[in-house]
Amino acid sequence: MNSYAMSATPVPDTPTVSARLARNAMRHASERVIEALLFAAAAVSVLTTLGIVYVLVSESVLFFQKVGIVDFLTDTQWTPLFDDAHFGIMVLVSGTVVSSAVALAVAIPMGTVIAIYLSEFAGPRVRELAKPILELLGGIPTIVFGYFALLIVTPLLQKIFPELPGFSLLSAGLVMGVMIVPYVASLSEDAMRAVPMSLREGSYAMGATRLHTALHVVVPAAFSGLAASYILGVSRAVGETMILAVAAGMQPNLTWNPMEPAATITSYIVQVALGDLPHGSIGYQTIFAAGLTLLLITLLFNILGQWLRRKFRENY
Amino acid sequence: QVIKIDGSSTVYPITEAVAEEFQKAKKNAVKVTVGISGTGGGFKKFCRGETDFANASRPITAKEMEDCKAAGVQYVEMPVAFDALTVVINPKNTFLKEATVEEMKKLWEPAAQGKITKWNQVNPAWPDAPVKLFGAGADSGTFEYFTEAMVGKAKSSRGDYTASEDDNVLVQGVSRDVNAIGYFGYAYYAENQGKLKALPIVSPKTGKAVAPSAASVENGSYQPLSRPIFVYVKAASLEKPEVKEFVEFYMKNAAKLTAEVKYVPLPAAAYTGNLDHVNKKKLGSVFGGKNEIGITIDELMKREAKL
Amino acid sequence: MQAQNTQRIRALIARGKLKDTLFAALGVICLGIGLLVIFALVADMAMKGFERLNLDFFTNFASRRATQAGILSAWVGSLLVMLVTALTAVPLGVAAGLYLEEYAKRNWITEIIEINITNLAAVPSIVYGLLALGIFVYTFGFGQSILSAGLTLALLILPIVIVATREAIRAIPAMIREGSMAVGATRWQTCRYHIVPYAMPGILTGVIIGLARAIGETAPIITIGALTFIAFLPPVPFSALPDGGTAGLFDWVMSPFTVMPIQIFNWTSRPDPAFEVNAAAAGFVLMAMVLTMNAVAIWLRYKLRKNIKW
Amino acid sequence: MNQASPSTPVPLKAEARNFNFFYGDVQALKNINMPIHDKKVTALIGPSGCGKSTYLRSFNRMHDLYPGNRYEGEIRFYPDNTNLLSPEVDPIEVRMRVGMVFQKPNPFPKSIYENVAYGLRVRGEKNRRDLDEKVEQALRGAAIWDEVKDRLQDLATNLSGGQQQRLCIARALATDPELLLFDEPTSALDPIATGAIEELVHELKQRVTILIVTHNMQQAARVSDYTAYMYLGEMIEFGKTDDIFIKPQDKRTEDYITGRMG
Amino acid sequence: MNQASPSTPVPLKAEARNFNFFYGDVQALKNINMPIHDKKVTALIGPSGCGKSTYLRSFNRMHDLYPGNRYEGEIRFYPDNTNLLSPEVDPIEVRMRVGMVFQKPNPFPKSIYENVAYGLRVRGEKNRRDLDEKVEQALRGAAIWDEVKDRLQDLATNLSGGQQQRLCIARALATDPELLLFDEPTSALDPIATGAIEELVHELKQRVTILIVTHNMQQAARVSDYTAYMYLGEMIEFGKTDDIFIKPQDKRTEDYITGRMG
Ligand SMILES: Nc1ncnc2c1ncn2[C@@H]1O[C@H](COP(=O)(O)OP(=O)(O)OP(=O)(O)O)[C@@H](O)[C@H]1O
Ligand SMILES: Nc1ncnc2c1ncn2[C@@H]1O[C@H](COP(=O)(O)OP(=O)(O)OP(=O)(O)O)[C@@H](O)[C@H]1O
Ligand SMILES: [Mg+2]
Ligand SMILES: [Mg+2]
Ligand SMILES: O=P([O-])([O-])[O-]
Repeated sequence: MNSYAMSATPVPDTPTVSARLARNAMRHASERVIEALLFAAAAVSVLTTLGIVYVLVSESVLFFQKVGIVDFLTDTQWTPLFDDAHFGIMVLVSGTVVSSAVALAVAIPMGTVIAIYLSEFAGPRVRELAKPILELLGGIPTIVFGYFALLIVTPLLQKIFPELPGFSLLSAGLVMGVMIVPYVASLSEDAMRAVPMSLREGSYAMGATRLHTALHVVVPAAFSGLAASYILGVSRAVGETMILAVAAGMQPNLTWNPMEPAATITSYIVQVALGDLPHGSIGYQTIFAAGLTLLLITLLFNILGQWLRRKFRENY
Repeated sequence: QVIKIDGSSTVYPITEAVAEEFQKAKKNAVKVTVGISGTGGGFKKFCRGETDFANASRPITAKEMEDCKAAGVQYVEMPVAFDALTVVINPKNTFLKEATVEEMKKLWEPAAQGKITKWNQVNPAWPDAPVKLFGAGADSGTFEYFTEAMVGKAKSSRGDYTASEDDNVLVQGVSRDVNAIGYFGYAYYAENQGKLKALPIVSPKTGKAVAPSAASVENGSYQPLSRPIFVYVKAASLEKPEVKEFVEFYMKNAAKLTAEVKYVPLPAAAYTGNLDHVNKKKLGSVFGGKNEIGITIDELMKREAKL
Repeated sequence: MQAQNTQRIRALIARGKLKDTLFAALGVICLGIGLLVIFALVADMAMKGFERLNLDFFTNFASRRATQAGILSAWVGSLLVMLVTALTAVPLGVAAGLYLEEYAKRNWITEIIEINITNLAAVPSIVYGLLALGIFVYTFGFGQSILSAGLTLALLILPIVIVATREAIRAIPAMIREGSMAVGATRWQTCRYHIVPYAMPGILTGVIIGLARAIGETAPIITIGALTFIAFLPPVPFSALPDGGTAGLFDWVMSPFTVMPIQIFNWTSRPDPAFEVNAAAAGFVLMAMVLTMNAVAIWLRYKLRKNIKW
Repeated sequence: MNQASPSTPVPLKAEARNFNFFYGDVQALKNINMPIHDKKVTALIGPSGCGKSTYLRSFNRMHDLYPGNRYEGEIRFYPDNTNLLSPEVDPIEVRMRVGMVFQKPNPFPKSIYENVAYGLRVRGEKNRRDLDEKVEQALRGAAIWDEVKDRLQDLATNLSGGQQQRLCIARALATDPELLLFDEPTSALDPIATGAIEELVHELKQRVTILIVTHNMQQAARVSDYTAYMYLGEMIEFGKTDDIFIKPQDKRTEDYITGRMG
Repeated sequence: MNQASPSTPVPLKAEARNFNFFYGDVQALKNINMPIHDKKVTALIGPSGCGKSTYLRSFNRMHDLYPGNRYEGEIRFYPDNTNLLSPEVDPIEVRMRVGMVFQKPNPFPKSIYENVAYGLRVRGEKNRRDLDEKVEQALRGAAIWDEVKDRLQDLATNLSGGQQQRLCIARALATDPELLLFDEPTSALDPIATGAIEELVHELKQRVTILIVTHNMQQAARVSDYTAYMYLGEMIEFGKTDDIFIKPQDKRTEDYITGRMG
């Protein structure tokens, strides 16, 4: 019955051993090939980054030959396309930071609450229906969101804050936050769903309420997934373009006040990339320098995020 | 048999209309595609030899001429319509009846940034109300043209205004704020006359305040904010019969279709002149790589004729 | 003492339940806001665009006349681009996720890949367009085609698919892996029979969100040269071509195209307000497309999630 | 202490009456009638898959967590004479009063300390000193204190199988429930630890009612006062442990016990 | 039969030599030396947490799945006399030849049938008839066939604790390994099922070597030929089961066995 190494014979049975070795070799070969293929797939993202870095750096180099890096970082004005050109990237950085912060202040709490609600509170029918509908939010063209912010949200906000201008980081950021909600909610909900029921049983059996179970058992156990969804949400916020281009005013404005209009790195890039500017001009090169700045900022942020996440990760 | 066109969003509606009619006329035997990647993007593709036509809301620049030359792309420049940059205000605005170039300069020049924030700082006759500014994005031909015409120097502008590439966003902005003023292409004003009021600009040549209209542009009295917009065709493509045919169709129907999409057509002579250039292979640009302000149709045609 | 204790417990429970209720209310409110925005936007688009939502709208090409303009080339283009995107991003993303979670050793290389992937998620989409213009359009010579666009969007959503895959894999208890390996399964067999199937609901979420994002993107597609006016469709495989030949099975991937968001973008920025109606109608159709496109994934996820528990 | 128990002369803690349970369409428990005597140990025995866990889990409404599960009949709880299964009864209150140790050890992915403190925290205990004391007491009770006292902050999921099982017992003990449900609490334990747990059960009996599932006949005989024999979802026989083991009434009980003992 | 086994006159299937194991910095097994006789049953006993599971899991390189774990020394495998722990040895080949049943039942969230067929599929078995037959045989062997034969397509995770445990036994049986590792295979089983499994162990001995962890002394005495007593990560005593149970050499072994038997 035992096909190999059935040692009824006193001597190790050579043919079966060699057959086994042959099979091992084959298995090894095919496993290697598969591993190589999978590695290649993972490498695609690295190559993409290299490509992006190459594109950004090669044009940025030309840019920084004309503009000093100190000016770039310390100037408080951003008017690269104006006659009197200034290249103070902080102006765009402030817009990006403020709009992202507003968006995340909406998306992360709201997304997490929705995820907990769907995973731990809602009935299966609500959950299975609400999730895909919510995911539609991620599919609305951002230009539509932009107009939504401009034509509906801003006037509403102006009822609360009469001094709010017609274009502001606040309304663009809020709408952006809602757009990002499904990223946080869907991925977090998946992570929470995957927490073994036995853990929930353990908690409920102690007399814990739903909320207590959710916050003290499920959320910590799903932490890795939650963190991943947050990081994705942050990334999406930082990289979002059209909503800001439409509703935030595109006004280079060094401000940390969300109630003001401002331009962001992304909205600036898209404006110039699709505009009238001749390619190869310094104005056109600014978008690469701005893109590179954004890449570096997110890199710093991601390293920080990775570190935080490792610190707080729980295993089961 | 695909004719490829790309470039300016300003020129797009005209070219699209022509393409649509042309395909209909040819019973779809010839395919025409039109893209919008901006004048700059359009020229980039054009000068790489990828497209047959470039739509342009400004003349080709020196840099772009070089690129084209390097790639061996030669072209015929064809003005196809006039766009009247329109200064618009909120319809509820009662104090603004007209404005001079000087007033506009005072309002828009870089020195005004952060300082000129009230209407009465521009003209004491105007009220003590905040100014809300809306204008084209600094990457656009419109911006360049407007600053040169009003402030006197291309790209010289204050920066604290709401900018957008999407003129409908500006329409929204101006139409919701009594104290707003903005500028963009005539078509957006023409289609939104209920929500906006065009501000007559005093022509520096005649001293008369003129509001933009098809007539005032065509007769050259709306100054200095009317500008020509162009289509460039690759010389090599003209060898292809369908491209040639398309150019002819374009020039024949431009006047009608231009008006339909709310731009100001050129006089008929301009279109025949363009065709003439095409037939005689008169290559290159009459602008020498620079934009020019306040050029009238007459001047333009004279210059084209000299080419 | 007992009674007192019961009372204390009851009070405690009452407080706990109150918190439960408050949280549930908060959850409903948050969910409600999300759903409200969706419904408001979709209903708004449906109402505004209602007059255009007839068959002609789907079978007409773009036109300068709002009432005659349709979305034929746009919806076909979007569909085909999404096909390329999905067929590229899903296998690549799942494979990358598998590699990182199941194969890669925990060392600095993996760490870099990891940071790199999250970093990619934050790159503005237009930058992908600039990259793709250089690589797909020019270097690889794919031109301004459906293929270039599909690949560009695939790269764009790859981080989402990878992150979702990894997190889904991480949630699988170690004992499942042990059970599989213990009978002598190779890593790949473990992945194929267990990891991927059990991670599938999470992977599908990534695919759903990713494709939804991809189908709504404008900027990178414009950069690589999507058109705005195009009044013909990509060749149907094996159909007759005007020049007398027949189209190959994959000729369509090299065809010029436009997509829904470009059409919408163009219509919203037209001077003629009549186009707003078209834009609204097209927006509504796009939503329907997102939902239909994802329907299979949503249904699969629903099915799978019910059976996978540990 | 228990005037409340109605029909029987012996004080009851709980009582199943015509109790049925369904997993979806599948009936797992059939018309179960059984008293649970106050401050006594009742053992549930029966072949694998007969429904012991299902029955036990009904006492703290664990089945509520899954859709499609259905109870029928009553489980009355004394002295307050409420029906545990009634929709009006708050399952949280039930679970506060009824502790449970599961068949498969399920420690939280937290530290050993936090696992045991969990139930106390749920009950609003915040005082660090009290917590420390009660955690130690519970761990001692579950005969695991010596093994873990130096590593209370280690992850509980890294414990050995038997250690996890005792940890889960400690977790349930810490909160001082009125009724304790043990689902094979010593299945992963060696004889020493098993002895300690049996000792514990004896001690607990002073204050708590215990319902214990075990497949170990000797254990049932050693620790329990009453024994119930289940088979294919039915309660075949219930009685004093001595009676059941010495002169079972039902043929099936006898077969099960005698056929396999010793 | 086994010239291969070097030092002992009795044929060996495997042998641990100066074997140490570390979870990160914590040493869980200390210098273990122990023979495993071919076609015999060797029982591992010892208090909870002493390292039995850790030791067992070393035989099919389960610890390889986690970073930071470290083996030292050798586990030689016969007749081919390879060192199971050597980096050159493919852990997959080891696992193909060494089957394992885990302490906590870990069925896959698939159907009952697929759970058992899995090991066969991994080995390339595709023929439906063969699969069916082997699955049935394995389920019969694990004494669970009658209970599940009508619901082979049901989800295995919905089985009762004892059913899951037997399913996992069936899963390991189906692939016909040379060495079978059982980590408390009957912990969740009632006496009937336990009896059946012990019967199975007896039968398997004809063809397979078995290493079994049990905390049930009677079981160790009943089924095993050799017994090893472990304590705090050390192998205290190893010998014929009869010897160990009747006249243990080490005081600690004696305490453990006598103190608790009967
Ligand atoms: N992953 C791990 N990391 C660190 N320590 C561990 C890990 N797994 C087990 N240990 C520790 O190693 C020791 C031996 O554990 P092991 O699981 O081998 O015990 P065991 O003899 O099987 O006990 P039981 O009979 O309770 O199952 C225990 O003290 C345990 O806490
Ligand atoms: N979630 C479930 N869905 C459907 N059937 C189930 C479910 N859980 C258990 N069952 C079935 O119900 C019956 C009773 O299961 P239960 O877990 O109560 O058995 P048990 O007496 O505890 O057995 P064991 O001693 O093996 O743990 C079994 O036949 C089992 O397969
Ligand atoms: Mg059970
Ligand atoms: Mg163990
Ligand atoms: O698209 P434009 O070049 O006309 O701004």
